[in-house]
Amino acid sequence: MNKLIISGSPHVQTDESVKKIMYGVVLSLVPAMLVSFYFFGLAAILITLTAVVSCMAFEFVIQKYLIKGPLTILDGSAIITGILLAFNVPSSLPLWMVVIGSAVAIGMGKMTFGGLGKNPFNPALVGRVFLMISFPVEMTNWPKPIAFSTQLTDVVTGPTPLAVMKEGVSQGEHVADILPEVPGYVNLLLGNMGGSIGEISALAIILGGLYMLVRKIITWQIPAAYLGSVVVFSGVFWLIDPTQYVDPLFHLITGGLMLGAIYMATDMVTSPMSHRGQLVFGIGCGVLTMVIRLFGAYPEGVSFAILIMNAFVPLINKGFKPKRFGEEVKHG
Amino acid sequence: MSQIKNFTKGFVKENPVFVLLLGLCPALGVTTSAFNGFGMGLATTFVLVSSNIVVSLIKSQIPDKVRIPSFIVIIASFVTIVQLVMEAFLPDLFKALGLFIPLIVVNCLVLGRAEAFASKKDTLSSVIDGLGMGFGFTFALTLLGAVRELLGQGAIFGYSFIQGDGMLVFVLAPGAFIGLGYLIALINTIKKTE
Amino acid sequence: MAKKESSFVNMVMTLMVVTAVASFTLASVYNITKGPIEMAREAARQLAITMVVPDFDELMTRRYMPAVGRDSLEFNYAYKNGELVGVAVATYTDMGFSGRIRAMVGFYPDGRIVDVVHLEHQETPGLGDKIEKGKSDWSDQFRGLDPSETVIKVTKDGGQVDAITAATITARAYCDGIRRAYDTFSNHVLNDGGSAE
Amino acid sequence: MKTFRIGGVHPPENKIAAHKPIEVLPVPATVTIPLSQHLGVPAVPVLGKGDQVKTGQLIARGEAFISANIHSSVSGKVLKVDDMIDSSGYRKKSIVIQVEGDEWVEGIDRDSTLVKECQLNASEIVKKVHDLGIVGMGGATFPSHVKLMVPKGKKAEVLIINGVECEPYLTADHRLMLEKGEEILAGIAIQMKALHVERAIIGIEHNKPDAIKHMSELCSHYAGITVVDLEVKYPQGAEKQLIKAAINREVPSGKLPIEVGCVVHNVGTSFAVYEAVQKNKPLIERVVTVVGRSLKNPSNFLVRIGTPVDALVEAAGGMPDDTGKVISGGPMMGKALNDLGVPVTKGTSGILVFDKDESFRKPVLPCIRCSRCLNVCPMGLEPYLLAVLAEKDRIEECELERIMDCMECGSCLYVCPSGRPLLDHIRVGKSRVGKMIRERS
Amino acid sequence: MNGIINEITLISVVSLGAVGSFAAIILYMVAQKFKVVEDPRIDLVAEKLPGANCGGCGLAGCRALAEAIVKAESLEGMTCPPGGSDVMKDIASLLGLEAGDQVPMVAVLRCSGSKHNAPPKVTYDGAMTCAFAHSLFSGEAGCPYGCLGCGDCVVACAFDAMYMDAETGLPVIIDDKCVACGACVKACPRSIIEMRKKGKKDRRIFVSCINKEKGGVAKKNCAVACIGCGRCVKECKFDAITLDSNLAYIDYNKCTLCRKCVPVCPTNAIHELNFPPRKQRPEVTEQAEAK
Repeated sequence: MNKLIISGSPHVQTDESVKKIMYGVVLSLVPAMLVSFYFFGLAAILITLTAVVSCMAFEFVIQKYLIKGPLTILDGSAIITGILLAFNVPSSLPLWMVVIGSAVAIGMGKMTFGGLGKNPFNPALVGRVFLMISFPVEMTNWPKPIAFSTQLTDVVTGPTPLAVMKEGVSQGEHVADILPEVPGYVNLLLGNMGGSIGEISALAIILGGLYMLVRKIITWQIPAAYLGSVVVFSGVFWLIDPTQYVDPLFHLITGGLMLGAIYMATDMVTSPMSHRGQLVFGIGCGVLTMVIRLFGAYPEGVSFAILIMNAFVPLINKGFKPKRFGEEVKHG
Repeated sequence: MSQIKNFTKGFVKENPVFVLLLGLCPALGVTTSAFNGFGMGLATTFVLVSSNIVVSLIKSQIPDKVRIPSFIVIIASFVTIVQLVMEAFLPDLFKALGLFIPLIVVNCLVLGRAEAFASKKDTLSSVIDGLGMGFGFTFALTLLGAVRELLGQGAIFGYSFIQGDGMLVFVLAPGAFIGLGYLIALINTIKKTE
Repeated sequence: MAKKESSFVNMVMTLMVVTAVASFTLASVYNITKGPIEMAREAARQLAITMVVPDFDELMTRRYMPAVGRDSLEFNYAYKNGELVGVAVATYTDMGFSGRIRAMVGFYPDGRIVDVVHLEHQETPGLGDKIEKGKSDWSDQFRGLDPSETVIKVTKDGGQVDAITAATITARAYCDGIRRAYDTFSNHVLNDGGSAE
Repeated sequence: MKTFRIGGVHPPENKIAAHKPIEVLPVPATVTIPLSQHLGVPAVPVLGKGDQVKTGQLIARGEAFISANIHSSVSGKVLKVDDMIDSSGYRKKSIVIQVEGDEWVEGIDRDSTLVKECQLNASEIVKKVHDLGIVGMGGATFPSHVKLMVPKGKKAEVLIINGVECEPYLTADHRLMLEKGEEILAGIAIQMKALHVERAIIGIEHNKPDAIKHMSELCSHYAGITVVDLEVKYPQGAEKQLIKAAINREVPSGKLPIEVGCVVHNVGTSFAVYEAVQKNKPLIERVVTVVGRSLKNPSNFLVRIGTPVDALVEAAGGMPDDTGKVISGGPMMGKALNDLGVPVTKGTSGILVFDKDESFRKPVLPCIRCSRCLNVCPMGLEPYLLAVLAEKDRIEECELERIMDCMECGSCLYVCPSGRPLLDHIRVGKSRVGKMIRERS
Repeated sequence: MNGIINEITLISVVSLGAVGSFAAIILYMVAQKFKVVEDPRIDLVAEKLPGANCGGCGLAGCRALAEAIVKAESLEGMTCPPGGSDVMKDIASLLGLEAGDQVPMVAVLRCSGSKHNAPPKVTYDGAMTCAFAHSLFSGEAGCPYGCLGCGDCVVACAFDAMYMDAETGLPVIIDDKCVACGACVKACPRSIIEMRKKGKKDRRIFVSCINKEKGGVAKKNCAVACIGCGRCVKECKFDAITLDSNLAYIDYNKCTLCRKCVPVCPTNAIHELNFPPRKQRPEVTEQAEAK
């Protein structure tokens, strides 16, 4: 007779797996990827491919020769890191810098801490910020989007809408005078603006986010708290002085906010566990982003905000526990 | 422990920066280039050896309770001497390291060795310990400086290898932490395989 | 090791002796190095001055307060055969990325810039340190500029000076320092008839 | 539709045997009756090897307060009173009886006519429940008489009857409600009398519409008994969750349901109480669902306590060739058996036969901190954290994180995409914390 | 004015000397006020201890043991298993106390239920921790006393003195590294590991089984189980072997390592370690079985 199998209860498990979750995220990134290919053409495809391949290669090499542990490069997490890293760089970035970014993202951001599930910081953002600090010139050189572009080099570059706005306001110009210099809101929503490869189209990212919400890969708490706090924060300043501060909608659909709120901040490994904690985390990200955007040296603050909040995650996990069943209700 | 061992321990086995994790403030602060690290290392070595000598000479005369203040005064004096002499005769080096020279006073490596070694051992051992530790410190700072200079500016000891800029992050403070972290990991690996 | 017991007398005595000996040594070293240090400082200043003014045989130093700023500027009038050939102004700015930047700006008597050389800064190596002559030829663009015609500001701020890539703040600060020197220079030299007397 | 608020999962229901009427399984050749088939102190045997027994005769007495009497489920000769393998493979004291005929003890009413009226007073009811060895039939096997005695200073307000059967596969309670609804209601009325409560609520999950309809119709003849239609969600059958779902009261941590004026009984228990009080019949048989994907004839059997499991599997069509796991109880909280010779006990609600491919757990991967375990935990705990703390033997922190609130429903392990054995570690932690608490007092 | 000694020297000597004296006075006052009386000997004793904080002494760590020793002013009942009697003698001479003789001990695995001897009947598919497996079931082989093979003891060992043998599924103790701290004994939910006297030349004889079931039952699950037949008890001339609930136990204090009991065991449950090979062993075993 067969040997019986013994294990503790429960004896059934969901068919959900790490792999399925990861590939679900990859699938949800497709719309944004297509938009980026449309506007940045071959360069975007090349950078995305380079990032994905080199992320997987570094993960393989480190797991095989340094950690000497089991190989998990096919679980999809390295692919996500690769895509998100590519999404966070301008399409004119030299490919060797993309490779360095991948090495840092996987090597420094993930494997140093022991691999999947143990990294405190979002690996793609670690790679991005490393590149940002290391190659500030190349990382702030934004090619203008051209439909069906096939050009690889010598494309026209220009500042991002956020940079235009920040520069203008710091010169004392009025917001109303600066707005005509940037693409209209419909274009901003569709992605027809300068910026990193994957962050340009808010619409495509929202589409992917909705897919992830339906598949229950992410919960609504972090994106909602993040975007909500950005709206409130920028809204307050906009109401106080509309000549110096642009309206919340502009902040929502420009820069990497959508990408950050929906893909970066919601990274399971580096976000808090409880719903309450996720709300706090989202609000923290939103406030920090706006503080950097309005008062900091950089026009964009999403990466830094999320990384800073990543560092607070253990604290948030300690301080914001889920609501316990039968929790003693304190009577005033 | 033989004196040779006493001398060599500072390089890898008990390297003050990589293993004992002492004197990290200058290790992180001044090592933007290999030369800076080297200069700072030598300055520290001088202070270390001198204070070790003096401390080991007068150790039996110092009451326990004023031990630390006395050591600090001795160390601070040597640091000031280094500073004055350097400014007078090596103005270029002083320009590069000036800000960090006074920090040698609070470099826990110097006080640490005075307290843990020189106040217990004879003068010869203390000198050798100071030299060993100092050279180990110099080695560590030079190595870290070289790594940061190489990655950050594409140069070593000022000799440029590549055109243009390197990875700027290694010139900045985060690069110091990253570089130090991975060097410590490397040293640990080496120590493990030995 | 037998530790010496701490009593009131030996504690006070020890610490007093140690501090006294230390301070004596220090004072002696100070006295020995005082001369060389001053010579080294003077040599550095001289070197900077010679770099930013034409050939001279006589130097006269005076200090003026700038219109904006808390500290006075050092004006070095350079004479050749009794005739003023240039003024080297040791200026400063606090707008730098990290700490004060000091620089020596040389002017022809008519107000054109001879050259600019940095004295002291703590800007980011690899970025802001391009203001140094040895690191980059960026500061060469100031040569021969007449601040009364050219706006000494980076292009981003509406001026005519090219900024340093990725170190706009440093470039902006350097321009600020040069403007401070020129403003004071025009007040005290150009308007007062171009003489130190 | 009502349900509890925090957490919960929706495992595939697989109620394969829902339409199979309850069949009476023939009496086996020998039965093994363990002396510890209830929560609490094992019963003490009152006879020895070679003694003759009749069906329904008391063979072991539960002497402690939390213990239960055990009666013979067959008539015949006691072969031995010895240590026999139990469902975990450890040896526990049991009575083995060789079956000879089926002669019942006098006084047991085996007629199936319904007796509604109950003449006994509360304490007489409790005594009867005690004497006839009734325990909770939902799986926890808590002695029922203890629950029917409200502690001093507390007052029961509502009797909640658990007809939820939230475990997948299991259909025993479902069939019982359909076929013995009248008797269950009579049993509920008796329990209400014993508890002095005016109100009883039968909670049934929405996936049993026929049972809800049937019970609702029957309820109309009883004052104070209502049926509540509950959303399908596991673990709704857990006491605290059921109370929350049915009447929206939360039992505080570490407290019993009586704290919020509730007593919870299973429908099976109600039926057993009816039979005990009205028919004088001790708890000697129960309904067991035998089910499995490859099983030829999944069924609901009425089984004598002590029947070996393989007899049930045989009756359900025999053991399929690719069997990987046999589980006593439901798939979420049941116990994997390592020997099929073990007997059915008072708490055996089902026997599941799993194929090999559904038997193995997923390979264990690193935790990706997806927080699914935390979201499904019905007690609002953090299973990932508890598992780590328990694994690292940080027992004090386990206690602070309220590990003792865990009821081992298995939702966390069910939902974990990395297949981490969270509950395994938490169980170790719980037992260590429990030991620490006991040593403290 | 420009000499090496001038008024600058004077001013600095006087002012710094005054500061020094002032500091010394304050230090003295503070020292008087906040005098902490900690026995300096605690530090000295703690320095002698190995510093592994293994807990083998039964206290929280090495420093706790040092405090306990100094406080008790006696070494009675205080042992440091990793350090052995050398360390305790060191401490004794330091404090001028008498050190009891500490017999070197070593951890011994008292189960031979390898995959070969006790073939698994079921497959365990849960968390790899003995603590849980023990609470779940009797073990893959069915022996409720035998090793579960999940390696809790290996995890507990702070000295790398244990590893799991993949072939047998049993842990292996490396005698040279074992310091007898007892962590594995505590970690094993079935108390299979025992601390035994290391023995002369590391030679040990012990019953490698703790199964208390009846002989037949035990034998059904494991070929090398002690069946409690009592032959070894009869064989032993030194009363070192006792039989209790179907299980023989060899008292290491009475055992003279004559190893006469080993061949008479019909199930080979008695193990001898580090003895020179025995020439006639196979025949003796056969005879024993033939009886």
